Amino acid sequence: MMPLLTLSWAAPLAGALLLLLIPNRDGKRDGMIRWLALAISLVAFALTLVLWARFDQGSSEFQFVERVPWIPAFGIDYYVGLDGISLMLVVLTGFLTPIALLSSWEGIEHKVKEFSVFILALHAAMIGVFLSLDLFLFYVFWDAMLIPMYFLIGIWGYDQRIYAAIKFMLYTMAGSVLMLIAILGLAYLHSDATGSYTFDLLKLYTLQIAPETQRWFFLAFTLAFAIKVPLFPFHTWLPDAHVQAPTAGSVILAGVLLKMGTYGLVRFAFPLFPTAAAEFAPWIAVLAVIGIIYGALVAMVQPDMKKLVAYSSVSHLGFVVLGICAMNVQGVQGAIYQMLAHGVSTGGLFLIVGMLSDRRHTRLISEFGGLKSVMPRLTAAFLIITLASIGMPGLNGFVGEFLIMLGAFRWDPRYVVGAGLGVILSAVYMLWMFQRVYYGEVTHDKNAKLADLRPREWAAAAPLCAMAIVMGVFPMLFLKPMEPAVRKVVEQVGFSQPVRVQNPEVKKPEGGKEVVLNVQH
Amino acid sequence: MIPLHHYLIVSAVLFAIGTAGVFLRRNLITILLSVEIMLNAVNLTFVAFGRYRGDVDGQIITFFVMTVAAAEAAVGLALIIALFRHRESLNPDAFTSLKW
Amino acid sequence: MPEIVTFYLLAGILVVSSALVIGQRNPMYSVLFLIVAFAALAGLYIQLDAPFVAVAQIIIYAGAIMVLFLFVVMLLNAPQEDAAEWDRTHPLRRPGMARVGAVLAGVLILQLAYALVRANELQAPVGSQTGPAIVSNVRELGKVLFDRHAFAFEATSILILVAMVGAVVLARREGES
Amino acid sequence: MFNTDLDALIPMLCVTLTALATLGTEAFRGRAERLPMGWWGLIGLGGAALSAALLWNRNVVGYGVIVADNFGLFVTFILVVVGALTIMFSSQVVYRDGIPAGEYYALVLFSIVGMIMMATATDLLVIFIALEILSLAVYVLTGVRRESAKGIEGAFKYFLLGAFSSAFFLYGIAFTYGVAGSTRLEAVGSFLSAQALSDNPMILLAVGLLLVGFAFKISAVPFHMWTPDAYEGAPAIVTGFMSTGVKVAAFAAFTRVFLSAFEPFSGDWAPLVAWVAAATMILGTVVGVAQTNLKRMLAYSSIAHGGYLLVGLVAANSVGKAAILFYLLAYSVTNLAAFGAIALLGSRDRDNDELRDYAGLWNTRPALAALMTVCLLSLGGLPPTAGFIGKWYIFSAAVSAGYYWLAIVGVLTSVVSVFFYLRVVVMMYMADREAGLPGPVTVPGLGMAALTVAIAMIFYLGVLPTQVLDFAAESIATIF
Amino acid sequence: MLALIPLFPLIGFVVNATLGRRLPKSVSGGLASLAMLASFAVSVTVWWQLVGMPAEDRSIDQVVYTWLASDDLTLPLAFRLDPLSAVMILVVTGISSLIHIYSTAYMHDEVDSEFARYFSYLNLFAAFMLVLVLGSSFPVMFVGWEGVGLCSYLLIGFWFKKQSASDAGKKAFVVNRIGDYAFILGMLALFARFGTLDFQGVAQAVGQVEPETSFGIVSIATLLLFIGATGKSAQIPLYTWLPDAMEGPTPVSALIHAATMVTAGVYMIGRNAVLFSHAPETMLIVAVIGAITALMAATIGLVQNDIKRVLAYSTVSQLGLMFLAMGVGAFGAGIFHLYTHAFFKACLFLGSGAVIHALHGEQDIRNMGGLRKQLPITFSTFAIATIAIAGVPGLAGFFSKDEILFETFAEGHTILWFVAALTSLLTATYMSRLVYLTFFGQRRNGAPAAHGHDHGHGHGAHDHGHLHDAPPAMALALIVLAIGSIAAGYIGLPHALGGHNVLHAWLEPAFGLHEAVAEGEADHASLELSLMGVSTLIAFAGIAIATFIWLWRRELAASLAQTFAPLYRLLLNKYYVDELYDATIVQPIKVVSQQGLWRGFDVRIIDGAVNGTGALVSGGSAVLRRLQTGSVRTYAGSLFMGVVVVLGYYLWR
Repeated sequence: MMPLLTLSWAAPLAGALLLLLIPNRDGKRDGMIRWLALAISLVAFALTLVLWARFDQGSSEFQFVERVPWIPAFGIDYYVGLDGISLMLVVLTGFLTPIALLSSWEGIEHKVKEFSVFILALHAAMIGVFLSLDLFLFYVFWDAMLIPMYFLIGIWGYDQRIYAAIKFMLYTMAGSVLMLIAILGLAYLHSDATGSYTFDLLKLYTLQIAPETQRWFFLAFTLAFAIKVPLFPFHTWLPDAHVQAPTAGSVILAGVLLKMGTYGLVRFAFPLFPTAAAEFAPWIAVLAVIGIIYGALVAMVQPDMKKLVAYSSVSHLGFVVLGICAMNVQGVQGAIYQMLAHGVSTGGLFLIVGMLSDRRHTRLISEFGGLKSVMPRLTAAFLIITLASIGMPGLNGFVGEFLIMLGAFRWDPRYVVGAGLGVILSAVYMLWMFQRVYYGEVTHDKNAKLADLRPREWAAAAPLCAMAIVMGVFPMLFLKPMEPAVRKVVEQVGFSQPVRVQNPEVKKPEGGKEVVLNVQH
Repeated sequence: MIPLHHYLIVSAVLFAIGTAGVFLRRNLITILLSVEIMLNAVNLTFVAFGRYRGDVDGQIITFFVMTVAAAEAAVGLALIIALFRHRESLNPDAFTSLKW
Repeated sequence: MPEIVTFYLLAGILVVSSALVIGQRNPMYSVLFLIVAFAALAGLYIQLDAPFVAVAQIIIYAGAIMVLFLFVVMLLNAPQEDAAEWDRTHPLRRPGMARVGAVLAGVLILQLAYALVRANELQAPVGSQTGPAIVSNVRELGKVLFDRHAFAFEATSILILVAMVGAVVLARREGES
Repeated sequence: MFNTDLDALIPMLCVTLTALATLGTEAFRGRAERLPMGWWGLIGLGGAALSAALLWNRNVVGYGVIVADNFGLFVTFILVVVGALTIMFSSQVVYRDGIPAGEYYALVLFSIVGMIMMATATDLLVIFIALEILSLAVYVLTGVRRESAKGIEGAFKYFLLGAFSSAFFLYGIAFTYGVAGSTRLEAVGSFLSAQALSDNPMILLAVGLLLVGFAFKISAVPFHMWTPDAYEGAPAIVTGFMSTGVKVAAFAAFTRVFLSAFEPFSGDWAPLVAWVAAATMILGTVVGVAQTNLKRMLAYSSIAHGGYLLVGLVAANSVGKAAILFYLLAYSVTNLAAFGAIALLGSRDRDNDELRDYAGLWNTRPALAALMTVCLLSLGGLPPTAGFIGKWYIFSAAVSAGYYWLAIVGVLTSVVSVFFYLRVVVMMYMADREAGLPGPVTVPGLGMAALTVAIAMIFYLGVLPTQVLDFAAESIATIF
Repeated sequence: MLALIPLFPLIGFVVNATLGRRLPKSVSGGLASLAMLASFAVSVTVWWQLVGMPAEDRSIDQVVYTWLASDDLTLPLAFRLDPLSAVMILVVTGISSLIHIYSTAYMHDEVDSEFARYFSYLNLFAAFMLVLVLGSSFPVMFVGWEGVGLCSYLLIGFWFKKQSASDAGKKAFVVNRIGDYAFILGMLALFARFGTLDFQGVAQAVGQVEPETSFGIVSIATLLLFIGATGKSAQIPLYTWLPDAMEGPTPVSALIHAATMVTAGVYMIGRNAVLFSHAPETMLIVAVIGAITALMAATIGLVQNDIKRVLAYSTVSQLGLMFLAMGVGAFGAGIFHLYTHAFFKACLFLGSGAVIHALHGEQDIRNMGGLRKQLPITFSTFAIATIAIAGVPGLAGFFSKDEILFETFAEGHTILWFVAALTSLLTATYMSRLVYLTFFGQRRNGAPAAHGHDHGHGHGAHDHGHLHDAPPAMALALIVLAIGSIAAGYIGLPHALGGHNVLHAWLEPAFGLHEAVAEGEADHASLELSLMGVSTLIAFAGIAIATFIWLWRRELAASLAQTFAPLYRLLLNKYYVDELYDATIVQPIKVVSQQGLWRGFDVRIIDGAVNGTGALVSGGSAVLRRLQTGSVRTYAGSLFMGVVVVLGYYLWR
């Protein structure tokens, strides 16, 4: 058996090191490096597809498990495995990296080698985060990922890049270091209970933790993830990072990095501390709902396209968190689906905004207008992605949102009443931007001669559009592999099982003044 | 017989005088002398303790301390000479180019 | 009784001349007062049945080290403290800070005295446990020095070597390398 | 070997002999002759490492005061690494800056002797003498560039405060001796374990004063004030040497004294040390934020690192001790590499150690910038570097001892510290070089080699720390 | 088989969307029309199949694949043909086909790529509309529901360079989204309550329980669904988008904003007749909203000057009537009116399109007049449709509208009946006014500048002499629809007039209600007849009023407007509802978001806290570094202070 999981993160890393060895001081080999990096990323993507192909969709167990002792004194292992949840995110990562590389073909003009190296290193770290079953290993990848992202923003970003890069790095670190303490605390509790340290996630799942301790540890974990998500009110690094990052950075940031936060909630925070999770879930859900509405409202009034999309991410990720808080199969499945969908659609939005910004060197909405008549193909692609992003049924956004709302509704309908407003508002801000950028007459002379999608840009945008449609029309492709794993997580946390309505006839007719929709109460 | 803590208190006073000297004087050499006073105060403590304990370790340590004091004095005075060469002054406040 | 008188006399000289050391603006006088203090200290050593230490104190300390100091004082020919007012704008560099140091020294005395007075077993007179014979025996001293403290003794040689090399490196004139 | 007493001293002897050989060579060299005197040191250090390896697990005792236990030997290894890297970095710098080579190397080696002595001594008196040996050597090294006013100023500040603090330390020894009747740690320990601390205020004085002495050497707040000035004034490579070597030796002795002899009272002294650790971490990182001189910034950073090490000491358990050892190694390699890089970038008339001197370094010297970046990330505690594992180990010690709050202070300050490490990275990678600054210097090959070796070690310790961690854990089994 | 119905237009969409810009107009337009015709053909076939089945199990189901499944939720992409959806697909495919054909002529002035884009949207719309109609469960319906909304958005904003068009498109979408929000909540509530979202499943489940007597979960769910319907079908309070939607090409208005999409809400209620009838409270709300909307829109329609806007308000008004019917439980009547309305309103819109086409984009009726002779086909078909909508006996509108009025009255909602009757009067009046102002009298040019330029290329020249009547493709559609406007009503010929109300019988099983409406009808035959008389009177009265004012005494209109100036302004400005929404919802949200949330809260407070932490640290740094004075005596002081503190701590712990 090939160590497929190790390969899937080590291959891009090895590729990055390979690129590093190519001498390219004068930039003469830029072209070759671009192609080579793309090839490496495609290989990495292919590896993730191999994983998918070999994945046993009926099983909720971790598969392709590899386990090598790493620091035995502390029970730290190199322990990786894949279940349906991580599989999907790994594939998403694999899918977006080549697109990110394609998106920077023209936008990145200097230090191409280093850029490609950082992208590939980032890729490796992201994959690692999703594969880790050892908390220590997880944390290593989690933190290691910051470094390439920091450089990507700081070196190849826009005017305020340094501020944004540092803010990104410090803010995320500040959150995650507390998680490190909690991880250490967990290991210590385990050694207290059993006499040996371990960072093995599956063993720690079974650890009985006192509610008070759970509370603190849960908060530490959740803070780290909430910042990454980002959950309102921990979101302010996001607009800066997104706006200042180069296109590829934004695509990956929005497409994958944010998902790590929500993935962390599903994989770590909730199952490790079920009691605390049950206690805090309503509050987190409140933040999520506030985030949905707040993100949408603030997105609406942004003058900068990238910022708009960034705030829209706050809104969309709010849905994801809400679904996770609901902690029933539909909610969590929806949440994970929404992660994938958001990765594709927001990745796409950043991609296309990046194309505009490459052409015009501005991202202000007011600088554009009437682009539809100049660049119809780009407009069409953008429209598809826009619609996907606002949750048009038949495109990817709807499935996740619907399942999330369904799951949350069965948990507590009040959240959905708030969250649903996001459905309205997303249409408002996206379409308003779409109108201002693409509709109307061409108002700026500079816009009159912009080139439409070039073939290479097609190659980047088309897969995203196609994916948006495929995910909307055939969601079972993605839902099915993750269901057993999701069910397992939900059972593990198990604080919010909706009552199944099997026999409606046993229900008595509604009487009295009850307006409570919540059937399980 | 004089109780031990008489000696110890004398040495404590001596030690404190030494520390105060470091603050009160604005002359590097006097400050160095203050440090010597402190070391001597410690010596007195050692000898007193040694006498109280009835072993010679206290006295022997005193010799080592003297050696150390001599070595420190040598290096310290060399440094003072070097400093003086740079800025014709022995005031410690004159040497504040490294700060913040 | 006479030993008590002697003790207080020596201690008085010691403390007062030490205080005068730091009470002088002219380093030359400071050095001289220190020599006086060391002499008084040597007297206390004798009273503590440590004649060898007392001798070493006079010879090494008052003799060698203090001479070195005097030498430097004269070499640098800076009899007065530097009167120039260096930058004192910073609050922590105001002259008053010296007083804070003095206060702290007072606090230190109080702390030490408090601790020493509270340490009851020390109320016992010095030498109550063993007679002076062992303590003042130079032979015994030598034995212990070269037995128990042999390594420290050897290590001291390195210390002196370092000090020597260091002093040479630092005090050598410019452009001599 | 021929004499078990001497066996324990062999590592020290090796270094001492080569130090003497260096001095001898210096004495007999021609005026303009340039001799590769660094090799003497490398030979001596190699010998020390070899003999230390042979002594591993043997626990030989020399003259009752020097013990070649695994703890001491591990520290010896660290010191050998520190010394070797220092000499490798120095080889070009010494000539470039016109430093008297023979004396310089001899002093470096003597101070290493002092350090090893301090780490392996089990007698407070020997610890004091060792402390003085290494201190005097380092004072002189700080001011080794006599023509530099800052160097001499830094050296003098260091010296004066050092002498001041060693008086306190000595006073502490005096009280220990007075109470326990011996300066041998073993005797002190066995005496103290029969006591209750609060009974005897003299022990309290002893603990407090010894603490002050050690705290000064590891530049813990509020005994840290000399550090930035001395570190800034000294030549970069000396700063690297003393910020690591001195700290290693002082921590080894600190650990030995406080976690063996005074361990029975750790419940009494630890809370204060915890506060000191917190203050050290906070002040070191916070003040580091505002610095514009790289050496000074790293000086504050090394203050903060002292704070992290103190956390391990506070934890006062086996994890903590091992963590200190590992952290010392990780920190030494990293910090020395960083200062080495700074040293390599200097020139005779300019230190090139202001932040703006690093602007655009990526474009002119990409490899150096990359290696420097790794050092900084390791100092900041980011995976996959040695610094991360070190911090992780330290904080797990704190957590396992129940000092959650200290661990939290630690991690948060390390986030702040990342800010100023990143400022350097920002300069190197994201800023353009100011007009009017001198162009980049040529970097000697041996220096780059040393840097590469250090970086390799940083990654080794960061990715595959198992072996070293195991050694560290093994080393603390016997601490006397 | 069923899947083919939406599939054909979908294929048309794909082809036109991808290759359209390279195809000549004839090919792309032809392809689109052909796709629709094929879809129509299939519809007829399956309908015939359905007819062949026994009345009680007339339904064809097709599961295409499992679209979505999670836990106990399973959502197959399933289509169901039953009598109700059969009627709808026939209407949709039929009228769609006509409008496609009409459009090939109407849009002929567009460049190739735009032409193809238009048809691709139109095809896509048809596909989604058919999904909406055929979907066997709420979510599948919702796919179509949102899809048609999207196409509506795209088509309203088809002339995207025009600000008003893109605004209108956006408004339509957003307002619809508000409805969709409620619709989703409604679905969720149903699923939470019944564990299924299949129409039949819900009906069966809800059939097990007694109708709610108070406002329980079923009422809430249905009310939410109804709010969804108000969005799609332009009812109070979400109707404001429909008049603006007239910015789109006229065939689009005819198809989407008159005949098909806007009736989706009515259809949805009909689809869930059982469910809704278990929520009497909701039903009452539906009826009241419908009635109020009907009246309100009719009053506005009375004074509007844009030919399409008049029709738009008329549509709103007619939809209100349909909801009234649904609300009083007359599902059959509502669907019947939906069906007849599709014909005459499509005909009216296409007629107006022909007028606009002929006048090169002129839409203001004050600039029209006397077109009767120049555009004979247009005029005659338009007039027929007008008579039909006015409720003149014998034409389609009469039967369906009368049934609604009758059922309302029969159910005892006298006030609602009165409102509906008044609406009918007004309908007859404003429709006649439209005809008179457009086609009678003299051509007027002096009125204010043209309201909007429907055609991107409009010459703007008002050449009196040679206006071209509808070209063949347009004429064909007009004539067919006019015939429909006359004949369509006869399938619902009431029993009172000796008919069998075939439609009613046909639809009966689809609603799944077992109340014997037919039995009641026999008893009320006389009542029905008398009400019919009243309706007839109302229709003629309305026409008469209009004839009096706008044909014979035209100056009266102006003087009336003068006399009732406030009322007139109120109506002309559509009760200021848009302004009200803007002032109370849109602007506050914008301002609060911009100034409050973003610049105030986000930048100042949240980001301020983050940056503030940074500033705090660097500020602390700047302060603390000052402690490092450079003077060695300060340093010694610090050290000494430390000593004193340490000793003090240990001595006096």
